[in-house]
Amino acid sequence: MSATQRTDASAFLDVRDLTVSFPTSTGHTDVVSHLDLTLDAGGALGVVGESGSGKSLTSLAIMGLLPPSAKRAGRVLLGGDDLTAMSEPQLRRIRGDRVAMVFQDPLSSLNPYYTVGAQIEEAYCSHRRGVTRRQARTVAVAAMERVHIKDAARRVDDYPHQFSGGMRQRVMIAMALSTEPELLIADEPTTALDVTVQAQILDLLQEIRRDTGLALVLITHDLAVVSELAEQVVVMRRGECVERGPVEAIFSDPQHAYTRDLLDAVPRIDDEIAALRPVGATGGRA
Amino acid sequence: MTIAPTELERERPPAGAGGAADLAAPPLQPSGGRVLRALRHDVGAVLSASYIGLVVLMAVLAPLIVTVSGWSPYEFDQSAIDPNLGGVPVGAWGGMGGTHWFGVEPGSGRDIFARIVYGARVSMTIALAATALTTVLGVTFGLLAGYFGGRVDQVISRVMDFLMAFPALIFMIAVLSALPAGNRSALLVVVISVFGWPYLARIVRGQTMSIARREFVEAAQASGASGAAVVFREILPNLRSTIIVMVTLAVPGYIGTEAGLSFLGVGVVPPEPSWGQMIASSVTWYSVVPTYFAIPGLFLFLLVLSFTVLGDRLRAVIDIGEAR
Amino acid sequence: MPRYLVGRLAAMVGVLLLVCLFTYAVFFLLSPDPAVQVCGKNCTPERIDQIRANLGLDRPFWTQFLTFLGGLVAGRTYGEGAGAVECAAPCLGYSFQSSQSVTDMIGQRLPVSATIAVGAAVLWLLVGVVSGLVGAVKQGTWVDRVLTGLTLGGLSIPNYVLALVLQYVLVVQLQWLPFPQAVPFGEDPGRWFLNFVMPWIVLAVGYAAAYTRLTRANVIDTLQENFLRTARAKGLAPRLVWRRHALRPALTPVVTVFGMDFAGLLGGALITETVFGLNGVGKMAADSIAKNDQPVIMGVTLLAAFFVVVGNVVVDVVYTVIDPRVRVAA
Amino acid sequence: MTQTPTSSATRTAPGAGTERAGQRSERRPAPAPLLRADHLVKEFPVAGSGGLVSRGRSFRAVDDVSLTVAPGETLALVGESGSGKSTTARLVARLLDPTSGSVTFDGEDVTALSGRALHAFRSEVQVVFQDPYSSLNPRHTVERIVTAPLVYQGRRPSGGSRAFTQALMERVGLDPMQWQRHPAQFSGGQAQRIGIARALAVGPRLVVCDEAVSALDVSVQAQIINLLRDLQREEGFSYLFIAHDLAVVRQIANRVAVMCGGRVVEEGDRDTVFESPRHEYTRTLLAAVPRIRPEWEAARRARATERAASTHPPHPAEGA
Repeated sequence: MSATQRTDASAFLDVRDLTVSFPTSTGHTDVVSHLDLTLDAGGALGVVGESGSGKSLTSLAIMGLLPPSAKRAGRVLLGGDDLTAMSEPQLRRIRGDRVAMVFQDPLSSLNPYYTVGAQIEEAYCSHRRGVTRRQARTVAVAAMERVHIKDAARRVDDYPHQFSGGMRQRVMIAMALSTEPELLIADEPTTALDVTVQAQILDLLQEIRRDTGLALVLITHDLAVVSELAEQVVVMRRGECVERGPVEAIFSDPQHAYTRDLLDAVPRIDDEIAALRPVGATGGRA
Repeated sequence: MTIAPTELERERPPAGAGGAADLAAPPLQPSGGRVLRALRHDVGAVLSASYIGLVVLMAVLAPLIVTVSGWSPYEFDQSAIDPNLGGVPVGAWGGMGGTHWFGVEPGSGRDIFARIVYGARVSMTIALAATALTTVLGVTFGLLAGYFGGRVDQVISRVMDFLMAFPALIFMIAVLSALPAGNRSALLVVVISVFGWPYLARIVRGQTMSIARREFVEAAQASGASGAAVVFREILPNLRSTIIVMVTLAVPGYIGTEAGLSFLGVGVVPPEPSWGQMIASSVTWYSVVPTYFAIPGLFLFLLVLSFTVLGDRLRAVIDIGEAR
Repeated sequence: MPRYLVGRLAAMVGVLLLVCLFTYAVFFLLSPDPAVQVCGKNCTPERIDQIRANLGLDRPFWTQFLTFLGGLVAGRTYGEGAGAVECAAPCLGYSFQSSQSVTDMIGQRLPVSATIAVGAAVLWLLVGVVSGLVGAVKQGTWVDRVLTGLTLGGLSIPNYVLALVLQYVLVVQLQWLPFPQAVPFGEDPGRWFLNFVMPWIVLAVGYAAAYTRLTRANVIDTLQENFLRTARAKGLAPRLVWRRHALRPALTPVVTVFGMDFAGLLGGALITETVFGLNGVGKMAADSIAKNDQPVIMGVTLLAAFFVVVGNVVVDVVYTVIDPRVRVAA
Repeated sequence: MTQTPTSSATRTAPGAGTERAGQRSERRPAPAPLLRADHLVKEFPVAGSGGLVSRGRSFRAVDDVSLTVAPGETLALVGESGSGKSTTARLVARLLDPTSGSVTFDGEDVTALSGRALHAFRSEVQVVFQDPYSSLNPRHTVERIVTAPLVYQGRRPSGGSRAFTQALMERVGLDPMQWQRHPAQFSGGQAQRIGIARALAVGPRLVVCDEAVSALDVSVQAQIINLLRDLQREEGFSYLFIAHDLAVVRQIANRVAVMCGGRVVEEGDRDTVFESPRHEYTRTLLAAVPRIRPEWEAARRARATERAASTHPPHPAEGA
């Protein structure tokens, strides 16, 4: 099934045979094993899985930001460039410029000691040679306006703790967008947020994608979020891809038993299910 | 029916990863056995524990040891010093030899080995007693302040701030110098503890506050547990590691303080020996008889070091993190 | 912010008053009768009573305490008539043994103490922060392990033992350094340095070890922060990641701890000054203990407490400046 | 009185068992409420405000909340963070004292109870918390955790504490042989089962679930929801179910109260609230929930039914 969708050379993001392992007392454990991902330019890929599925480490592995103890194998191609073959300085030019990231907890992901403006400017300046402070500031304000932060020209001098949770996540997105990247990797971007705020952030991401043609990798545990935002879906379990395909196919005709169980377990807002079927219901209870 | 966790549930997210279900199980609480096993493979910890054991043994068996070595700590041996040279010990290395194992005190001819052995007694007794008193005070007030909060916490915290803002060493010296020389050891213990408990209490208070916020405390309250039951049954067991580590790290501080005060002449009163006091009396002789300060200096340094290393290793194993 | 500052200062004055009261009360209860000391050897009970009345020692505790506070603020006169002595504005007491006001005695010796304290502080801050950083960067390597070992040793060695060892090795045996004397800087900077270098080292070693640990632990903790991951994901150069995102958060607590430690240094300098026989405030306190000169001991205690309390406030205020979270909350 | 884990089923009022989807339109005649909260208000002092003399400002977390829970029913309290739903739960469970207002349990005013009477109340109302690890003392064994409520109330577990523990563990789907383990040795879902077992130990008539399934993975969440529903069917107790996840609420509630800014803005029958919400906020909340397209769902269900029909035996029903 996956063979047909696998890697045509034209794919914008092409992750091949990605394996991430950590040393243990008895050798190594693979936290991500032999994972393939492809994403076309401007596309949206949802990576979905429960805790321990290795989905977050996948995003860090793509960016080359794994903790030092982790080992990575496989290849990550971005627009034909092999990220895994690049030196650290070369990678740095890609990070934050062509590929940007948004994380789960916006408060701890922003440095409390600097204004949000300074943190956006910093991202911009490190990828654009010879910009003046004033130019960088203009970019920061524009980026904040872009994500609909009201009164951006004034709030650019506020510190992260002066923003609400949703606004902080907007700041993170503004920071990511300031360099006009080609790809945004969003790792559980709405998990820490209230449901109404989540809806706003998801709308914002949709809007940005529509306007800029940004490609998106959305990593989440929430199947409903994936179904709303992604075009392609990869379902992960314990570091392996169990199923992949277009979002409609996955949600209307899942092939793998795990995907089916997972979908069965999702509580519905519009319907009460007689008994929620837990995943692996055939295998006894937890 | 065999009940096993589903495969999904059994796995754990690796550190840092994890989504909505950011539910990493807490690390298994270290049991006494596990801590001991971990420490047994640590050379530094083993050496430190051995040295501490040796000093303790020395302190406990002091009278016996002195019988074997042949000299009591208060006996003057005029034959071991040279009156013509102002009382410098006869022989090289401060008069070390078969008679006097560590040599003799210049001027008086008292046996240094015997004084070291008895000095261990004084140092350990004072340090351990001060530690015990500090622990009782620190844990009690820390728990009270941390659990009850509000006005109780206000009062206790103010007192702690006050005591910690005080120039403890100078004040201890002043008080001890003014007090009658009567029972100096007991006084030392009290004075050290009065200024020492806030440092433990502060940490116990902080931990109690964070534990009291945990839901299992609410669960106990929702089941009708009284304040005392919550403190002793639910909270105290979770403080055990912290207390053990803090206490281990406090002992060297108190040994140092006692020695320092004795060094300054406000601690243990002669002729009763203490290591700090021995070093103090060696100051006038150190260029002529270096062994006189080197021996008690080394014993003292090693004892403080051993407790520090042991406390450090304990903390690494138990990992309570916040204590500095 | 100004309101916060006013509150903080008011609290500080309150604590200082409490410290005064506490210290005064302890000395009032414990110390031997000053009148007996003033009276000297050939003394009659009548003479003692007379001195008592003259110095106001027969009055109730609170009156005496208030007189003392008044002396602190406005100066006071001890005794009446021909034997009266003046004690100028911040009057910490009067030493009848040395016939000098305690304030003057402290003033004369403060430069030596300050030289030792400042030099040692610079030394331990440099050594502690640098070796803490090195330990954090090289975490787990042999460099880190050696530093950790040295740190434990530094924490454990009593400073009078270290002082004697250094003095024996460097002065007596190798003769590289002179016996420390309080040479003024203006007289001969080279000699000044050689004379003070040993006291600096002795006083700084314990602090340097503690700062190494603190810095190392803070840096390692900060490296785990999510915002560091963000900084790397932005593609910042490692230099920038370190300087802006790791060091500032990691060193902020070091700054505050430094303030407290420096303020409390008078106690620590006492042993160092005594061991090396440097005539600073600490040595004076130690000597006064031997001579049972209570007014001096009390004066030094109060001064030390004053430094600690003021240091606390300064640290709090500085903290509001360097940590934006506190700044806005206050 | 000693308590066996299964004895409270007899208390259930006739006809008070939970109704499931389909029968909901014919509502039973309203029985006397088990729990009534009237005009609850809770204010917290704002930290840092006020000085030595002046009283500080206060923040009103719960603002005039009234609600009732009938025997055997599940009332869900939904809202976003800061809505006051958890504070309300703590007021109802007498973990916090209200600034004003009253709590009536089984006809008795319990707002000011203390001592023995409060103990009696505590054995009627139990709480299941959000974070299973945080809610279990890491230093205690399962046995100690599960029997603690009885110990605190000065009662002895029937049949000895070990047998009692094992019986309870079995009922919540845990391996009874693991009674001596510590919480860290269990997975998140299992730990939450221990929390539920502890709540059952005293035979409560009202269980307050404070975000009890929010921290769990979706598959585990489904299992715990099923367990909670099964236990209610067997025991007939009531739930006050605090949650922010409307989809979860839909699965378990009979009635729903929506909270916002410390107030209940809408309350009603579950299906009414979900299908024809009256209040603007409820509509916003419902519209914000991400959902899988219904046509995809329908297609998937249809295929699942086909598949089930073609393979024998059919998928075993869960929780039966």
